[in-house]
Amino acid sequence: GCTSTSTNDEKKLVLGATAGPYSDQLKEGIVPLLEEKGYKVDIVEFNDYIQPNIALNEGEIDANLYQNRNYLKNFNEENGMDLVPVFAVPTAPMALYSDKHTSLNDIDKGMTITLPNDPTNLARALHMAEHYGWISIDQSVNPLTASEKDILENKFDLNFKPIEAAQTPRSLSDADYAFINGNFAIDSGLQLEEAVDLERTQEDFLIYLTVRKEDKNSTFVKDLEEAYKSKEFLHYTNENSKGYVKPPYQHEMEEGQ
Amino acid sequence: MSPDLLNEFGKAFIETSWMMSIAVIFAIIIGVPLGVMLFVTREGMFFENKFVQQVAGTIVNIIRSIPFIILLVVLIPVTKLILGTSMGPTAASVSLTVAAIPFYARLVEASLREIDRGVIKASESCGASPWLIIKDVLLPEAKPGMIAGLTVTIISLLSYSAMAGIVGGGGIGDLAIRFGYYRFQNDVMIITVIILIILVQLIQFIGDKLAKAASKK
Amino acid sequence: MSPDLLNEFGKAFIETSWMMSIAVIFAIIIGVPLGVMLFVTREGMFFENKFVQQVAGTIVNIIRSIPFIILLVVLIPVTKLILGTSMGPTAASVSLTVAAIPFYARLVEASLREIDRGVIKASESCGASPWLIIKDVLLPEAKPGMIAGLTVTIISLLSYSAMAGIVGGGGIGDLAIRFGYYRFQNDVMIITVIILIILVQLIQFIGDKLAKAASKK
Amino acid sequence: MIQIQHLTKRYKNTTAIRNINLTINQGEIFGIIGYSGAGKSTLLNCLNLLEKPTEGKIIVDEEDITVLSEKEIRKRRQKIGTIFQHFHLISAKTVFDNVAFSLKAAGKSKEEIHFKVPKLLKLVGLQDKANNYPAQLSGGQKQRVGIARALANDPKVLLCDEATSALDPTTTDSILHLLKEINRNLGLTIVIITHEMEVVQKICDRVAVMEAGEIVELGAVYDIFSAPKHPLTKEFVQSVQSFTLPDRLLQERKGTIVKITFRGDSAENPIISETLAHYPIMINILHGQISYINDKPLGTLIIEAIGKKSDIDAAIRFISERTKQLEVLADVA
Amino acid sequence: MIQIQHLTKRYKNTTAIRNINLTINQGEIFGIIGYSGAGKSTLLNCLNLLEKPTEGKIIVDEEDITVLSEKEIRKRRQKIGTIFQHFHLISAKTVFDNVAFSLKAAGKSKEEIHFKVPKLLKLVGLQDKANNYPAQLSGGQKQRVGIARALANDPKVLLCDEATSALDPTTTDSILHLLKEINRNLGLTIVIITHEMEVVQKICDRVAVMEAGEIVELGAVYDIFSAPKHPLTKEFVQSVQSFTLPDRLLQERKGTIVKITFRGDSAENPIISETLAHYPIMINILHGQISYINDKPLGTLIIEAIGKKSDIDAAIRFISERTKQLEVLADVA
Ligand SMILES: Nc1ncnc2c1ncn2[C@@H]1O[C@H](COP(=O)(O)OP(=O)(O)OP(=O)(O)O)[C@@H](O)[C@H]1O
Ligand SMILES: Nc1ncnc2c1ncn2[C@@H]1O[C@H](COP(=O)(O)OP(=O)(O)OP(=O)(O)O)[C@@H](O)[C@H]1O
Ligand SMILES: [Mg+2]
Ligand SMILES: [Mg+2]
Repeated sequence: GCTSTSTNDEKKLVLGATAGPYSDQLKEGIVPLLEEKGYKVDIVEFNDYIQPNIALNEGEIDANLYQNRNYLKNFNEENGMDLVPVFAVPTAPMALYSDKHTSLNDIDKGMTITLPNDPTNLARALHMAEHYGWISIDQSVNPLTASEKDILENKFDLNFKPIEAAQTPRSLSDADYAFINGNFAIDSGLQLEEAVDLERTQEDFLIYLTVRKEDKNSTFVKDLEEAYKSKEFLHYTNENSKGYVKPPYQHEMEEGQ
Repeated sequence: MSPDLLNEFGKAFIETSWMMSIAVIFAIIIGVPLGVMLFVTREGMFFENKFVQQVAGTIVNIIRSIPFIILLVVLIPVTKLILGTSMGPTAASVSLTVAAIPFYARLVEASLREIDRGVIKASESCGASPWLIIKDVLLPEAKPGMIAGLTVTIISLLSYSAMAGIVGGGGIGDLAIRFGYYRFQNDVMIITVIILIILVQLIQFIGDKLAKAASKK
Repeated sequence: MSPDLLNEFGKAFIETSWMMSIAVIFAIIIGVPLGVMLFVTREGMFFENKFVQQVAGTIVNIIRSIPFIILLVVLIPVTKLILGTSMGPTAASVSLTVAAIPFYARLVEASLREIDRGVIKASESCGASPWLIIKDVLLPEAKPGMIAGLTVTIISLLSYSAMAGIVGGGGIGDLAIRFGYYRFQNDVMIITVIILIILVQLIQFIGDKLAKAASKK
Repeated sequence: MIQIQHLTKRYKNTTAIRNINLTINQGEIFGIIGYSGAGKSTLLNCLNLLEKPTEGKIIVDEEDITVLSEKEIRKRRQKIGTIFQHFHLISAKTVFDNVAFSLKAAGKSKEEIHFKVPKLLKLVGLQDKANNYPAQLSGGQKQRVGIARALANDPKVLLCDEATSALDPTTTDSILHLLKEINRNLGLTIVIITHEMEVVQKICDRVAVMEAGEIVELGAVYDIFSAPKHPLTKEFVQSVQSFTLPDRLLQERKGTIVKITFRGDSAENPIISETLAHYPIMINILHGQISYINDKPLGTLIIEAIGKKSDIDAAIRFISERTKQLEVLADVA
Repeated sequence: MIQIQHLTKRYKNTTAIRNINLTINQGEIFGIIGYSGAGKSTLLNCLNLLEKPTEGKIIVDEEDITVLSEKEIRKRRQKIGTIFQHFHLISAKTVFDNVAFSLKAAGKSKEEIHFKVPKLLKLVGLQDKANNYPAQLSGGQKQRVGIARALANDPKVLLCDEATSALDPTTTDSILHLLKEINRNLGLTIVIITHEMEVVQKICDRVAVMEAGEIVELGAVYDIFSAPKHPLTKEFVQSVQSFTLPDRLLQERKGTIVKITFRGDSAENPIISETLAHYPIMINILHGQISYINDKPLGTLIIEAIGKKSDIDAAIRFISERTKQLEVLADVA
């Protein structure tokens, strides 16, 4: 059952996120603001990319924060769900790192590249590689779930090794290049500035707060939105999420200042 | 360690204990009878029944075939049906239970197989009902082995429970994964691993003591 | 099924077999001696040695305490040292091996504990060296139990090997998770699960047959 | 009461029992003897259906028990007590509970169990070991637990597989006495496998001699002991009546050495006296044994008759007319 | 050769052996008898150090073996064969391999093993069971494997715990014969626990009688049998020399019934003849047994003397002067 909408006066919220930056963001940047408004917030951390949506759809949680719009769209189609993205949040970009090389130009035949193995991040990394001109990807496949099997042309005979996303920083010593999610890079002690290259994250790859369709206009969503769009959170973002790709509203706020 | 983190550990510990307790209790309640069934329907035993033996054996094997992570997912509808929720430690304990039962059942069966056939034959010669033989001969004779098997089961479950995070189950293992693995916080990782080691040592120690006390040989 | 998919399965099957073979071989090569050591250093046995018993037991417990996923991470430097790489099926097999050894060692120890003390005493009375007793008495007497234990170990490993994908190990379980689960390709999921079930049935069947053949009771 | 018809039991590479036909009467004590490996235990295990016979029938009270349902078999087994050669005690249960198990098997109440078990343990002299586990017992103590267990349900038939083989003579005697008493008072039928001929002598009514899975001789104990026919039986009987004289005696003998076997009444007549009264010879008893089987005496004496050759010959003739059997072992030196 | 000094073995709730002092000589066959649970097996297990004594020393060849190192113990054990009460065979190995194990333990070569094992199996009559597993053997067959195993390494000392308890009389005889032969030819020292008094009679030189963990009597077998002192010993000896007359005989007696015990040489003198020659009475032998222990006769006869009261009394006096012991069981009716 849904905990928040049933009793308005109690204002309980259950939010789901995958372990890492987005749940930290919530916990440290957003929850204090919500609590000021009288909410009692529970954050459930998931270790996987399917369950948060299922839990949301089932009404086990009120909102989740871990996916981009494209992924959600695809998920809705695959599972016949009607979850809606509400607004984007500061998102860690995908980054290309290397222990052995300093530039994209060092690419050479037969090099080993590690990249995250979950569908979205794998696709993101592959698209970056395509952008570098290293490979070309089958245009007929869903660009969001493109996998190493959809590589049509591999100009340098690169050896792509999809591994668990959090494993990518740990694989640096083994690989020539590694595509690493920004959050894991930061957590593992890498600086985004040290990256060989950073993803120019498209709007579609920004992480969105997602809710059930019927909650789209409910108070708690508005309150969440308010919190995200607050100055305090912008301040938090600048302090704690250096290098993250900011959502449009934060850019606007900074420009407005 | 920050009080916040301490809090996390406390919560994780309770979650783990909760998940494990449920799974272990059911593993005993259902796994023991299942193990006994697997044994007494074997060839030459008093409930010899190829059909039951095969069917039960196959079901047990099927469940054991499925990687735990898949089991967690597959069981979501069941969990939802039973608990009304598919999230949190209680929900995770459903999958843990389902994994634990066949695992323990096989170990129970293995212990039963070690019993001297002559003793079973002698009990049969008294005209004892199968039920009495199970209760008064098979289970007491296999008790040390069954306790050792339970130790193995609990420790394996502890390892499985680390995957409970997939359905937001939490627990100590999940803490290790979330902080140690996904957030690269080695200190948390080390502490959780130490807690786990202490827990496992404790379980093993208690299990060994109990098994020894139960052994009258 | 497309030829492409068939190919995928073929590859995954080979990867799984490869990882499992390595882990199982080492589980036997190292786990059996370790299990024997745990047994013969017990109280009242001919190599009674509290220290070795405690140390070996603790190491075994420590490894068993660590969730497999953490073990995978912790072992990266070791894997790297041994293989020069920490990725791929061979690398995954290092962690599988490390997980399998203490698991199997405990099951070996449990089988050894079931041996009638009188038989061991009688063998000692011949003035046989401990080595001969281990080789000619303990191992043969415990063989059926050890085979049953190996069956349990292999099946558990199969479940663990599904996590090999974390270090790019591939294999059938990983196929199920990455394509079946994350990409909603239910056909892949179902086929992999069926393959796993058949595999487990086969392992159990062979294990049971071998255990029965080994049992001379 | 128990009719065994064409019973055969084959193992993979051995035929343990070959086409055995045998009737055991109600209330008798029936002995089975034979070499180690002859198939005695196997035969006994067929009687309580712990081994399924390969062929043949076992008819008890006009019913073939080899075709009974599991449930009926259980019911019948409660009235059959079995003492096993290898004890087969429940190692995880105390002596008390091992015996209690039998009573539980027959559905006895708690009170009954607590009343009866101590009595049974006292019967076998184990009252102070009630709380010991089998591993803490000596061999004979284990066997006595097995005996108490078998007697627990006042069985109608008692199957004993070497029930006293681990017991000292005194305990053996008291157990045999006990069995005989129950047999007399309650009409208990007892089938007893033993390799101790004294046991057969002491309590059996009839005895079957087995060899390689077959019954080679069968008869009343007295007949078997006094006139064994099959070589195996002779061997066994001799083993308890071995009359090998030390070489020294044979060498130093002064007269003729004669072996006399008495049977039945002849043993009670003063033959030696009469002989001495009739013939002027000296008789020295060198070796011998007289035992009573079912109250009938059976005796063998080896005597040395010293005197004139003609007197000795006449005396031997005189004796041989009055006894069952006479054999001259060594003539006068 | 083996000196046991102040040996005590305690279990949690029982003292199985209490302060035992005993010397077993080189080359002798030493018997131990006693009630079930007396501590016999425990004593034997202390001798090969399978049980650690709680107190006391065991001195073999002037060395206290209770303080030896593991390695030295192993070395010594190769020269001690043990036959266990409960066989303790390796269930996963064939009969052949069970025996071969002993030889391997002593570091014998493959050839030697293949040469020797069949010989040993033949010795115990199990050549055709070489490839059977223990579970496929009868009780006696298992015991014989145990015997073969114990003899494999030509031990200097053989410890037998009820080595023939599961064997039929013929096989028992042949095993005893075998043991005696090895004892004579190779000077093997044998310690034998048994509850079969015939075994003691047949092969033991000396015997110790145990009760509740203590040795209550110790002596040469002949002395123990002919003049038991301790009540327990008397009981045991009587069990093999039980001379209870059937009631019928006692009631129908016509004369005085006398029990005569012969010892040593007196058994060889024609006492009955002489008595009959001197007194005008009739003598009827009712019961009796003469056996030879270590070639010395030991006999008991129960006779009925029929005649005039005065003649009978005189005859009894005459006999009692010439024999060890005489007891009037029932006077003339
Ligand atoms: N499970 C089995 N498989 C094969 N052979 C067997 C099996 N059980 C018994 N036998 C064989 O059957 C024969 C008869 O065995 P059984 O136990 O009946 O002998 P027994 O007369 O009781 O001997 P003992 O006096 O030594 O106890 C033996 O030769 C034995 O080796
Ligand atoms: N492990 C044990 N724990 C406790 N008591 C024991 C243990 N082993 C033996 N006993 C006790 O010690 C005593 C002596 O046992 P032991 O086996 O030496 O007797 P035994 O003379 O060989 O008897 P038997 O003729 O019946 O074989 C018995 O009362 C027995 O109950
Ligand atoms: Mg038998
Ligand atoms: Mg004993």
